Amino acid sequence: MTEGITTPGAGWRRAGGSDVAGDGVRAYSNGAGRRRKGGRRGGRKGRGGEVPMVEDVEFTSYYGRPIIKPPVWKSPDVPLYLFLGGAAGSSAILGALADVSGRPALTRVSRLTAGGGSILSVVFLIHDLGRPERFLHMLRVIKPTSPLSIGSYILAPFSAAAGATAAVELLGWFPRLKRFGGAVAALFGGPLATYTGVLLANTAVPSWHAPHRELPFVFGGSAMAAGGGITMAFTPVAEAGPSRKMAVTGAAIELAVVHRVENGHGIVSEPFHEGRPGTLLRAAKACTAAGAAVTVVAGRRRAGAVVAGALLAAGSLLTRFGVFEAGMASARDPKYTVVPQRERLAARQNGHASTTTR
Amino acid sequence: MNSDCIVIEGSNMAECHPVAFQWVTEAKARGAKVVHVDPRFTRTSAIADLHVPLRAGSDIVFLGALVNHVLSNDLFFRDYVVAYTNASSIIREEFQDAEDLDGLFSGWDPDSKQYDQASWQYEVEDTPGGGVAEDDPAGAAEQERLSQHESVKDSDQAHASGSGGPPLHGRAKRDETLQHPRCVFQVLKRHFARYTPEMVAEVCGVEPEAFLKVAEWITANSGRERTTAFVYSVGWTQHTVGAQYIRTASILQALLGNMGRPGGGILALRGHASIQGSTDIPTLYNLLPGYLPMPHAVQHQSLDDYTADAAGTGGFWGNKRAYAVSLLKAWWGDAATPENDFCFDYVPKITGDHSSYRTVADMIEGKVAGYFLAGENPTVGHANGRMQRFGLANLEWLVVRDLQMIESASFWQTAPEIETGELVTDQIATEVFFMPAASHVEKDGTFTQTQRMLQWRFKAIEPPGDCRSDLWFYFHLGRILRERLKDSTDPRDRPLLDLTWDYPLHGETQDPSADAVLREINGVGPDGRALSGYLDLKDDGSTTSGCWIYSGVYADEVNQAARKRPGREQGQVASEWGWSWPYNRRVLYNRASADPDGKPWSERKKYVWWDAEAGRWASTGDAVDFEATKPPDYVPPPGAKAQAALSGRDPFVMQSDGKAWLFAPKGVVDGPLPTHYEPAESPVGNALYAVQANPTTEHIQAPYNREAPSSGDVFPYSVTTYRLTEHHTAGAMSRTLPYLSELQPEFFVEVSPELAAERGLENGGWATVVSPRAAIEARVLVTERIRPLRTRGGKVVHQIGAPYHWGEVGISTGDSANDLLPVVMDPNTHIQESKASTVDIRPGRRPRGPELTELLEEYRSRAGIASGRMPVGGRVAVEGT
Amino acid sequence: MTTVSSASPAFTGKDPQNRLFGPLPDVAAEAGYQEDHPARVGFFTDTSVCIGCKACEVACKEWNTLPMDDSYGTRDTLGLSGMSYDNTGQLGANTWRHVAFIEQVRTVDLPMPSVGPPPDAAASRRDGIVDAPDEAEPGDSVVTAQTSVLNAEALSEYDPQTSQSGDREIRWLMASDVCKHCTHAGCLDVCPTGALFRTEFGTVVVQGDICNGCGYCVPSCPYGVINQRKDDGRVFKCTMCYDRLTDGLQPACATACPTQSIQFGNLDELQARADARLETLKRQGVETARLYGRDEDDGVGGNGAFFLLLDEPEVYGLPPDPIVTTRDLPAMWRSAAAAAAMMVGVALSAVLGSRRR
Amino acid sequence: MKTWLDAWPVFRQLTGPDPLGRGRAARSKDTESVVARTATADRVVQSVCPYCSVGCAQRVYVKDERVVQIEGDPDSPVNRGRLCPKGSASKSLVTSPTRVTKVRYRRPYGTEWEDLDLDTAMEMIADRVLDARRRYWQDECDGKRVNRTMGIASLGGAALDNEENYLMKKLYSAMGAIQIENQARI
Repeated sequence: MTEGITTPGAGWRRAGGSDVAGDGVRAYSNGAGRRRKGGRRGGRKGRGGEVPMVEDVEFTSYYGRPIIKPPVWKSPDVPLYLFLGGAAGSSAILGALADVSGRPALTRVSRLTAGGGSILSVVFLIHDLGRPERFLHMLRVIKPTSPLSIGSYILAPFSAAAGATAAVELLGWFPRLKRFGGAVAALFGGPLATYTGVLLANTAVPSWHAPHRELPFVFGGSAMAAGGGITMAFTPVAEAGPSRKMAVTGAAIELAVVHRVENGHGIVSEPFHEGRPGTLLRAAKACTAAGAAVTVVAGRRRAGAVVAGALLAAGSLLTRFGVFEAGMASARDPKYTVVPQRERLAARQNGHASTTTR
Repeated sequence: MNSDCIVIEGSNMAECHPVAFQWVTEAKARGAKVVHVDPRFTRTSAIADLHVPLRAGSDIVFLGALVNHVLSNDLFFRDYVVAYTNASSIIREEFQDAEDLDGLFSGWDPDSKQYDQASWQYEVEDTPGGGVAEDDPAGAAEQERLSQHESVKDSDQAHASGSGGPPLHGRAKRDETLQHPRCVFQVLKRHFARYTPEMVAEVCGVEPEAFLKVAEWITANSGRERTTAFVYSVGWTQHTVGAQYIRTASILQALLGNMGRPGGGILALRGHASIQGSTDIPTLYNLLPGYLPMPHAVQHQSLDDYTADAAGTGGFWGNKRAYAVSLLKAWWGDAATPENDFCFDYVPKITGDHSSYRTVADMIEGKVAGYFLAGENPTVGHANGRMQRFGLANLEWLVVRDLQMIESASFWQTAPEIETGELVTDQIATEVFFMPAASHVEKDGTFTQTQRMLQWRFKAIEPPGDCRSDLWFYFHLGRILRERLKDSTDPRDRPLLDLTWDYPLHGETQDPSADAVLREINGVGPDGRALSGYLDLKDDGSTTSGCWIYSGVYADEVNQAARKRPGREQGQVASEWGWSWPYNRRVLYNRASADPDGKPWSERKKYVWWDAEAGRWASTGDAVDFEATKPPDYVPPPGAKAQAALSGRDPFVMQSDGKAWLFAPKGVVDGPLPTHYEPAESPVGNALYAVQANPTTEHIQAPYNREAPSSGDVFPYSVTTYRLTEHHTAGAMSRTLPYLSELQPEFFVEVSPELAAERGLENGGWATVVSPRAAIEARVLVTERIRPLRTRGGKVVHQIGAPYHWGEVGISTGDSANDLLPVVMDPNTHIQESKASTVDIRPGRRPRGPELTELLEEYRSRAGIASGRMPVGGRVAVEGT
Repeated sequence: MTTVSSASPAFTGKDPQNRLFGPLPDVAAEAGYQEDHPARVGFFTDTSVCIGCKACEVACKEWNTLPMDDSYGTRDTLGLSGMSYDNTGQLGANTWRHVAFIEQVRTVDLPMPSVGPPPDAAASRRDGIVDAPDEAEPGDSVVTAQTSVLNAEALSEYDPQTSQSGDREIRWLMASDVCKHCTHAGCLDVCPTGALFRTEFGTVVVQGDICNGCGYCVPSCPYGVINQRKDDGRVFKCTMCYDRLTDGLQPACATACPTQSIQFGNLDELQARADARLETLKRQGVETARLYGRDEDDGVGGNGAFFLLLDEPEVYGLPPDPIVTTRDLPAMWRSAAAAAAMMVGVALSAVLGSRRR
Repeated sequence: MKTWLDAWPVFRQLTGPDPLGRGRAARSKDTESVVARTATADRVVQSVCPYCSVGCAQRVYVKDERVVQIEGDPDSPVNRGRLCPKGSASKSLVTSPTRVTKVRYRRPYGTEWEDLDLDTAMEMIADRVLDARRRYWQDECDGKRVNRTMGIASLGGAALDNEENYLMKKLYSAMGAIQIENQARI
């Protein structure tokens, strides 16, 4: 007797609101064949505010509310941490190699960059904690499943070594220890620059998680562009050849991989183009490309090196901000959580029925 | 839980009684049908199988049509109806029905706006008495005459008749074939003949299909094998014809044979922890404990007057004198003697309606000096909060006892009328004492829950600071008064000085023993031991009992209400948890669960039965609501009195004829049969009769209580007020708590998308709701759970839902929906009509200050209503009733 | 160092014991509770019998002494959400149980006779009554909608939280959401301090004396459960009343729930109960019913707190196919290692490729 | 040294059965000593919910003369240990910081609340009762004996105990006050 109307979803539409017309059976995916508008009535923003209308999108949600929680990480603390850690990491590598290859000026600049960057990054990281006084709890356990735990065991020796190296570089003490410290810092420099990609990717934030293979390369490339750029700017041009090469290569890698991030992941690539993160990333690309170009064209001149270095550093910084903001945006809109998961489910149902969720 | 079908009407059980609703969900899981009849689709509707949206104030048509359906399709439970109801009784020839007089019954007096009920009586057998002995026929007749006195009727007869019907005299003529044209059955049939599914569609806005579905379900689930239950609460009582709503359901349930049987009955869900207790042991002007009426000056100048009506009547009310004397002995102890009429003269006498709203009108006129509010917040919780505030502002002194600061105590600071200038703080003379109260865990005592069960609470901790229990407050107030008067020779002070007022005191704060009070309520016998029940009460002054129906709660010197034997160790009835009056019976009138011969109607619905071998009644666990050894074939001998005058086949032991009353020959002041009248303020005309609204409705005409004309277009929408799960009544116990406030943080109204479109309302936005009494602002929740209803002539009625919890004080604040309501009252109960009145709604917030008054004046003048302007301070006289 | 090698799946991706992903028969043992740990416990939230009373929300807050909700909870921003009867909005640091309300409507559009009042019904009207003005216009949608009326046979007698109401069916979905206590919990995996840990009961709990508020767990939860309390800095979420469990009591929410929508117990028993309940509903024709979080083959290895839903998960604000982020962590580590190596390579070639001048 | 090391979860990770540090190894000091408030209560008192009329039984846990928890009593055949949101908020109700615990007094035409001693307040109320009782006394009304005062009215909430209602009605009747009403009317 109930036949005919209890087939899943037959005719249900979201009720309420004064705008109940034209509900959609608009299949974004070929799931159950029923999609309501999401976000018809978003949450009211404060007392007396009006009810914002989210534009029509073809998926279902709970009053347009996000499904996952957007990260509570603060801006600019965390993007700055990412930037500084990257620049410091790549500089440490450069510094050690410059030392070995006998480039004292570059060595000195790189060590100072690495040391200064690492100390500053630690400051920003601690500042971002809800309970900064408990920073040392980071070393309470060592968890391979936690990029931040592993990151802490990278950052701690790195910042100790790079900081100490920079300090003795400035004070001129213990020259032998310098080389050892520099080597230790160089050893952790690469992981420090790239683990942050894992840090972001290893979350449920759609636009961070989807490009999880690319993000370490983006951050690695960006780190080299920044480290190369900064050292190039402060090193006599004669010794700064490695900086220029690393910067240009890093910039090229950054631009190439960011392009893949921006285009290779369907709907979750969207936030990288749109809104504030889109603007930031466009600016980042412009800076990075310009910086690389100036490096090539005018990098051997003092002024050119300074301009190029600044541009590259700015590009790297903007990339971090852009990626950070894109992730935040993707977390705030349930569309980026629901749609890819729906597609995945649909694909699985079409593929092999045995794994359908019960 | 034993029901096969549950009709919830006039109640939002899942929201207001969620924990009790678990039993409904269990019945449903076992296959019972659940129907919810309500203007709104609520959380109850969501769980129900069928939600029937009906227009607020039209329930009698819906229920009456069910009665008609049952009668005209011969679906009633004939054996039950013939044996256990008054269907076969014959009514006097003079009786004229509302069908004959277009909405009025015979006996109407247009001047007093009251009925003379003489023509509604049974035609009596020629041999007077029949089997009931009349001790004092003349006295009874005199009482009969006086009972029709205007001021007596004003004073709330239905309640005064207590848990049974009012007394009747003589034995009615009966026609068990139900064919006699004047037998109740035929009268009923004629009366409800026009209550058809089509009429339901026109008046209630309910589709005939939905109606027929309900009819089919309740009839299919009634009879020998199955039972249907009805559940109601204030959705029925808070109407100008509230008592008649319940009467209609009772008629239906009696016809279907669902009374006194497991899974049957009519369940009244009451709103407060001990609101049942507050009527059993009433703080009500017209009642003494145990539903004994408050003596009326015209009727009751002596104890003999007072008990004359009961002297010759059957049923347990026949022992009224014993109950009354035991009460007087409990109160005045040794001072009460047979010689002084047991101090009957000490009891103050009433002379009419002294109910709450009437008293507030008196306050506004400056006729009342002092007012005690004990755990009540009338400026939010009662209809027409503005009237309440004017009342408080015209007192000499006010004592408020509560846990939190409430609007009714701080009205001189926070009343909306301060903002409009109608009240001025430093011109308000009222002296206010806020006396902090103890919470439920800070005192011993019993609550009586909705199914008449008393449960004892043990004191957990001492109350903080100056907080004290009400027991403490009233005991010590009494103590001080008695000390002050101890040298008085004024006879007026004797009632206070002779009062038994010595309870054991405990602890630092000298808290009186609630246990001792409960024992006094139970009563003691001549041997000084606690009585085991009201059958032991005597009218010679040898027994005491503070409330006869509670007698037995302290049987065997044990606090029976404090029994806490775990439910899982007991059967389904769980009769060893707490104590139910009377005599720990859990299902009232359960004799009706067996057929006249004492056999269960069916094995499936077995509950009590006559065990012939043992010579007594047996049951599945409950106490039998019948004399334990009275056999089914008992026939009362001539001269039998009280319960002995009822036969072994009369299950309704509180009624004087032992029958369920399909037709009320007495006691209901607005007619012997339920008749559809529109609410006092209605968006439509009465489709059934020329009489628009209940002719006996009580009004208070005054500037603060203007009423809107029906079917007007200035106030075109119907509004209904209600509660939410997340809050409690006037909010003192919920709006002050963060966890509850955040769940429903703001006052809102619920409207349909259609009305929202019509008036430009936005979900989440503001709206102003205007009635002739007040304009209030609320957030808007646009929802399809509220739907417009199409009534007669295609007229679409929009309904607005307004939860009434909010006021100016607390964590969550807002305007009070009750400010909208008129004070118009059911003449039987003096309960106001909260569930249906008319308003207008417009987008945006309301004006502030004097502009608000102007807006209301503008509305009133447009609607052709007299001015509602109040002088500063608010003292005005009532213009009429 | 067997322990180190057993920690390696995070890096290698070789995970024969399903330590990162996939079904895990004994979560407590995996977390180091070897012998005699209690059975894994959980919640089965049967939304089909939920009446939306929110007792769970309040009982939870009373027991755990949580502050008022921070999305709407401070006095100044206390306000109506406009989302049906839901004013707490979502799970968060201060709301560990959250009841969602979704109102849905459908018209019963089976062919059916027109059954309005018969045309001659007016004959029963009595004289002397002013007829209500006929406001209804022919095309009035309300009126036409109502005359189309319901087909009594179309009543879907068993559809929970659904009721025929006039000519429409209204469904008011109410569901109490809670932390899922995943078999593979993203929050727990990413916590760098060990503040989040798995208890002997198999539940996932934050240790307030450890958490330093790094916030990493917040975006790592695929359900958006855990959150940071702004004024405190630390994160909070449902503990399944860990303290009560140690005293042999049920969690506060399950204790209070009037209709047993929230059931607490050993997870395997709950799963069996849920399967039976689903079967009953399916047999009654409730085809929209489905279990959510019950399947141990899903992206988080199944939930310790799972649900019976009547619509798609996203309707309730739940992700349709959540996956623990840790599943992809080995790939990420490899990628990071490769990127780090790349950096060294680039730097090396940059140094070697630059002539010293 | 051993204990010091043992307190470092990394050491426990490396030596114990929880190499990933997700369970036993990560337990903190507070966790090891966790205990439920119900377990440490001094006494448990049986009570009844004060909100609606269903009469749900409650258990009140008391520690150091303060209520630390109120929850449903599983023994009750009425509610089987379950409570609604209001009943669940009972602890907040009795421990509310906004509860008024001192007598408050507003003098005629006053603009602020004032403090008042409890005993003084009782005496003042008694004064006013006796005064109003006398001034509004009626021996007769329309020639009929009524023996009452019309100057004192009362309105009781329906969360009053039966014993309280009983004393109220008894005292008011002895006083001669008749305008005694209750929420039950509403």
